[in-house]
Amino acid sequence: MSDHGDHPDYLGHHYDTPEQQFDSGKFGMWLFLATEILLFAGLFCAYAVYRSNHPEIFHYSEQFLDRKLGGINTVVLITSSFTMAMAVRAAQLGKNGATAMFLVLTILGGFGFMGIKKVEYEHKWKHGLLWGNKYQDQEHHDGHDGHGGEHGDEGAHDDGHSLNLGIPGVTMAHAADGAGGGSAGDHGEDASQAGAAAGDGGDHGAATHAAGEHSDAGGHSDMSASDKSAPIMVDGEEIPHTTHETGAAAPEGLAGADDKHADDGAPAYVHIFFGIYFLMTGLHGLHVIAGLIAIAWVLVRTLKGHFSAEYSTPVDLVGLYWHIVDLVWIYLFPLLYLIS
Amino acid sequence: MSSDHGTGTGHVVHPMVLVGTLGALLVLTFFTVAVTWVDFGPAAFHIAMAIATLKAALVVLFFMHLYWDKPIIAITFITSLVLVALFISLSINDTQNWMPEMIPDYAPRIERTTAGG
Amino acid sequence: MNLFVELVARLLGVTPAMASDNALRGLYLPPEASTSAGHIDWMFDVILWICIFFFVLIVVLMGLFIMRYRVKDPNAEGPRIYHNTALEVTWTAIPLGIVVVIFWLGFKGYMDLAVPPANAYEIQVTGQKWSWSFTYPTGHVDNVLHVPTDRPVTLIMTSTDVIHSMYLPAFRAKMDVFPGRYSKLWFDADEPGTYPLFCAEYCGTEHSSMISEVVVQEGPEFDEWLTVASNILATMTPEEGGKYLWEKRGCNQCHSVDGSAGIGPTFVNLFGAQRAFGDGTTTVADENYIRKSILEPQSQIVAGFDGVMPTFQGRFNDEELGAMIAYIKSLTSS
Amino acid sequence: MSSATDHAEESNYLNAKPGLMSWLTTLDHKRIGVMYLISILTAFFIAGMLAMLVRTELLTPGRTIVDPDTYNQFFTLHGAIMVFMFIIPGIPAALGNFVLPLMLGAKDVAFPRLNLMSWYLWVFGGVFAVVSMVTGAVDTGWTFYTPYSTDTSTSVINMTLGVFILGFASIFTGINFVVTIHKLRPAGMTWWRMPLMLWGLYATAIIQVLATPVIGITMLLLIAERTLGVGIFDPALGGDPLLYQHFFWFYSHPAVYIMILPAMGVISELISVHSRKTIFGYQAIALSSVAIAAFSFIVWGHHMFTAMSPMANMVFSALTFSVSIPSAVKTFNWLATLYRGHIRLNTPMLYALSFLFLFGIGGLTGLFLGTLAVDVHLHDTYFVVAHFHYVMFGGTVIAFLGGLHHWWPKMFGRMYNEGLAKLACFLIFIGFNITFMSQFIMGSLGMPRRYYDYIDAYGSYHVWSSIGAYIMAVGFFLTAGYLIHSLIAGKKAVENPWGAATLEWRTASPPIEHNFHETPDANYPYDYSVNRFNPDTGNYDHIGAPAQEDDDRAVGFHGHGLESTT
Repeated sequence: MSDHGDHPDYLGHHYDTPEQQFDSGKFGMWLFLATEILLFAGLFCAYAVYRSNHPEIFHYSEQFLDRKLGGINTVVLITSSFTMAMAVRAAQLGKNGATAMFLVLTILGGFGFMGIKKVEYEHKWKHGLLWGNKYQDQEHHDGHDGHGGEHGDEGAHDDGHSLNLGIPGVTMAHAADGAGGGSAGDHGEDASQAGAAAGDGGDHGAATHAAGEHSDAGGHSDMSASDKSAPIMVDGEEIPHTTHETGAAAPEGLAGADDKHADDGAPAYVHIFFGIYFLMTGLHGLHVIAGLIAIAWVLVRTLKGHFSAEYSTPVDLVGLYWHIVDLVWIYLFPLLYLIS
Repeated sequence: MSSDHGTGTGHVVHPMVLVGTLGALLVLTFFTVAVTWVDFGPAAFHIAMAIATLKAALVVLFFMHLYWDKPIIAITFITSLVLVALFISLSINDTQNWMPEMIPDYAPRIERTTAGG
Repeated sequence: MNLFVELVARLLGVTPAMASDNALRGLYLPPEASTSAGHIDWMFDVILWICIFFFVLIVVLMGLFIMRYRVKDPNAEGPRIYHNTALEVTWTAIPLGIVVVIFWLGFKGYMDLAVPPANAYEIQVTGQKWSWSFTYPTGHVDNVLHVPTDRPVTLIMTSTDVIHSMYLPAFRAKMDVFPGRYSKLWFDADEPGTYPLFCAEYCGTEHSSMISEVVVQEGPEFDEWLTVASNILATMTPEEGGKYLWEKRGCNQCHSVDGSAGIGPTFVNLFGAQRAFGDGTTTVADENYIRKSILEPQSQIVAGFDGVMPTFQGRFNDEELGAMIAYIKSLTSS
Repeated sequence: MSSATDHAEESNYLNAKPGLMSWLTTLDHKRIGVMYLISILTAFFIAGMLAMLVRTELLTPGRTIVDPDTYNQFFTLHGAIMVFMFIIPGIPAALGNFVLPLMLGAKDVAFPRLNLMSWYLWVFGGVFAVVSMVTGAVDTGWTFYTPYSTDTSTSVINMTLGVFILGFASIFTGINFVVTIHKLRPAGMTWWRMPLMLWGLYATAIIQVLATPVIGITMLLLIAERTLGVGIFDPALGGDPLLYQHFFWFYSHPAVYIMILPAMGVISELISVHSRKTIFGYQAIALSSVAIAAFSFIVWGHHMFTAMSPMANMVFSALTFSVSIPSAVKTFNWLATLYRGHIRLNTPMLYALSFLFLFGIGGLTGLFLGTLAVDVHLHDTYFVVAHFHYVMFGGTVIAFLGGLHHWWPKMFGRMYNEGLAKLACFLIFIGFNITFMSQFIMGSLGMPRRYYDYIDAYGSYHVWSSIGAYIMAVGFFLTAGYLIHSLIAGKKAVENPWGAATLEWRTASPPIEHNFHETPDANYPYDYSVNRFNPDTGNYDHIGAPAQEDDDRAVGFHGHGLESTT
């Protein structure tokens, strides 16, 4: 990355003191970590927007994620972060033996994390809990059924098409649940200033689903789930099901909404949750792998004796990278696994 | 300059500080999971985020020894968090207030005519 | 050679269509044909004059300094004026003040555009790849927008494929049209005439031909037009009705009636012909084949064409389908 | 002070190590700067030719030379190549890489290998972009808006992957510059004694580091959308196409400030040096650069006024006006610098003055587009096209040419033909104004953007615009001509032809490989009493820095600047 110990004397030709070189290396690494944080910010923003638009999807899909495995993964990553910090400390003191030992422990922690992730992915792959068109509806409710109750479905709706494996090229008519729709979708009031189209007040009124805004600096703004309409499919006739004070009847030219309930209580577009789930944990997994490669490279250099009490910058910088990867998982775990 | 022995390897953190941080992180992880057993209603999300932020702060301050580093590094980290907050809050602000007087629940029929790229 | 002549004619602003085209009566703004156009033009001019003032100030000062302070001695160094707080505060405060005023004007004007009046006359608009279709309250579907002058009009717009944007320069109105959402655009036309209507958001190959016209008519004249147009089919033979629909519903975008190749198969000699499909099956093109192709075009795609035809489900009633079938039948030279 | 000109035969960074391999594996910031210069000028040439094809097609309504699909590919590639391959790396990577360490009196940037890696990433990303030109070029516009970009069958994936890789090249340059400016400043050069070019590059680097990752994730999501069908931006799968626009513009508006800030840095240098007068309002200009960098992150919504909710439009319109103030302040400061100066109308100064003229128009027309009610009419019309060309071309490219002509003697040790250079500048200035002033009028008359065919009413404006484009092309070919000629047969350049007081002029032209024989001590960058014109050599010989307290007085507030070099 940015180390210059390329010639025997570890000091780069354009640096005056080792101090200056170390500070530059560290500052450069922190700037790179800022870009990593902003890279994941994109995914957190996608999570936040979709959770505020379709909160019922997140509540429904959360039951398919195994909290135990998520919890173990968090513990594993935190401990490997600890061993990495110990490795950095040992490297600073020049104790290469201890550094190597802690680096190996960190790598084991990393592999442990990826192993558990493989188990989780396999479980989802087998059950068809995937993204986009590969998502298969879950006929049965396995595990705790805590979320089913919320979706008492009143209002007439026909058996919309289930989101089956669309054959490419054939129009995939996707049932969609208008954020209002027949189900007691949770859509709070829309307090926007341009005249509130008061949705028919889902069961928990101004449910505030503050999105995954994980910065302590930016306060958590209260984002009520808006009942903005979501893309809708209907197969022909419109079913004026819920009366809205302001909503005019559906313009006949444009098909009205219907509320698809393929089976008991599953909201539409559940695949979006798994799309975001796989994007976030997938990108995080890639970063864990990149971290493991970097740690292995630093382990090799430690064993070759490149580092001493005077010079151990690469171990420090790889350590910083590993901690940021752990930091991102600290936020991923509650956001994906613990949506209550 | 942070107090180190000037050979350019940064501040050596006392091992007990690291062990203490590890312990705190594990306890907080337990809390994060514990929070979901009790029904706090809508506040649960805020609590989970607060605990996560606390854990993140512990990792950054002690494991990444930001506590002993130069202020410019802390400024970089905080700026990136502020930008993340700006990005999320302004995007959410738009998607939340989209055309409120629109006809709720009704949206046109969507069919993908072409098979995608 | 005539290209050169044409270019020179265009250069001097004298183009054949120019004389009759009233799209551009203003010097630098389209004609004002809606109540809000006047206000927006006024704001445009306010900002324009502010900009001209500052621009002339900068250019004149620059010119003066260049003329006045030319180099004479290569070693001479200008006086050490580092900063002048009073001057710097003024030229920060004044632009700030002006900018706040401009923002407020813009925001007030925008809010009137954003929120449509409750009693507006609603017309549905569907934008699809490269044609607009307007559905009037009577159910009549047309590809030209007719609007009355005596009442505000609200367009409830949606798209069936990609993002388009309804742009009416004469009304100073523009609103993006999204797949999967409704968006609203309202105006109160007050100047009868015919004005261009554009798609302003890039939407693919024929983005530049996804244009139409907005015809502003007096109230009664509009109502009379609508009643005639709504049951136009009654006054026509089915074949003429089919031809009328072929133009109005955008079929002409892709299906030719003179045998020439297009994005979709030509209608000439279609009826009764053997149709071979992409998946190898074949069928004879009879009445219900045509009906099925209009309502569910994706179910059978003729070999050699890709399935880009949108469905017209719910946009053709039975009488119109009959007219289409009759018209296509008439194109087969038995 | 031994002037470097008498070691005439001394080796410089150009001929120090012969052979192509020495260039391809160099860690010397000057060579990487020259390699970047050559590569971005190639990209500029390709994208320029595409612009000429676009303008030729628009000469007459309907088909002039190509069919609609090809035209759409022309303007898309013109936009994408210009933005991602020329104008974003442009001044920072080509001029900045060369000049920054020299201005700091340093031997190299903080991370030389990262610098070389940045160039290789630029080339690798460029290969992807060029390959996408061949394998069914992209026709989505440089913004790749979904759902069209997920539907079209053109090679969007190649281009977006190219942009993703070019993003990393930009991030690495940004990291390099931030750390170098923080950590490698010479003794005595506090933050308030740094040349304003470095302030411009510093503010640009901050944006490059903090904004580029978001275009990275946007491109990844778009590629995931097309390959895996994730459905985030696809309305048929419940996605939200508007979210893509938020993602894209969150990067792309700061990106337009990545383009203009280095140009402002160059103009601050040119105006002060070529009127031989200390810059007016040094702190105001420096802080304006950083203020623009900060505000640039909160205004992206003004690209989507017709697509957002009224609430968001109000917020973004208000914030957008906050960005116009620092730019106005800078323009007034440059103007005040000219006052009672000793103005030399050589080529760099001509470009600087035309920057003031063109950037003035570009900036002021931004007011129309920031105002909500007026933007509804002007959005996505040629008014917007003219506005951003006035700011990007009239601003950044003109400043780039000014900077190129200013540092050309230092980079290559040759002078160029002054007469031809002035003629080329005049041609480019006239051609540019004809091209885009007509587009302003056409835009306010309602001519929409990206139209292959247009109604006859706009005919004459298009012809004027195309003629202007041809004049500009002549100007550019002339520039390329005399610059290449100067490399071969140009007059040998002296060490400091312009009499500038910044450190890069205190080493040989072209500089020796490790920049300085001994690290020079930093003085106030606009204190021209440090050099004297030597009539027989035509050089401004350095005669030593003034006493310390004069130096402090020069900074204008008795020396309590940010002394510590944190």
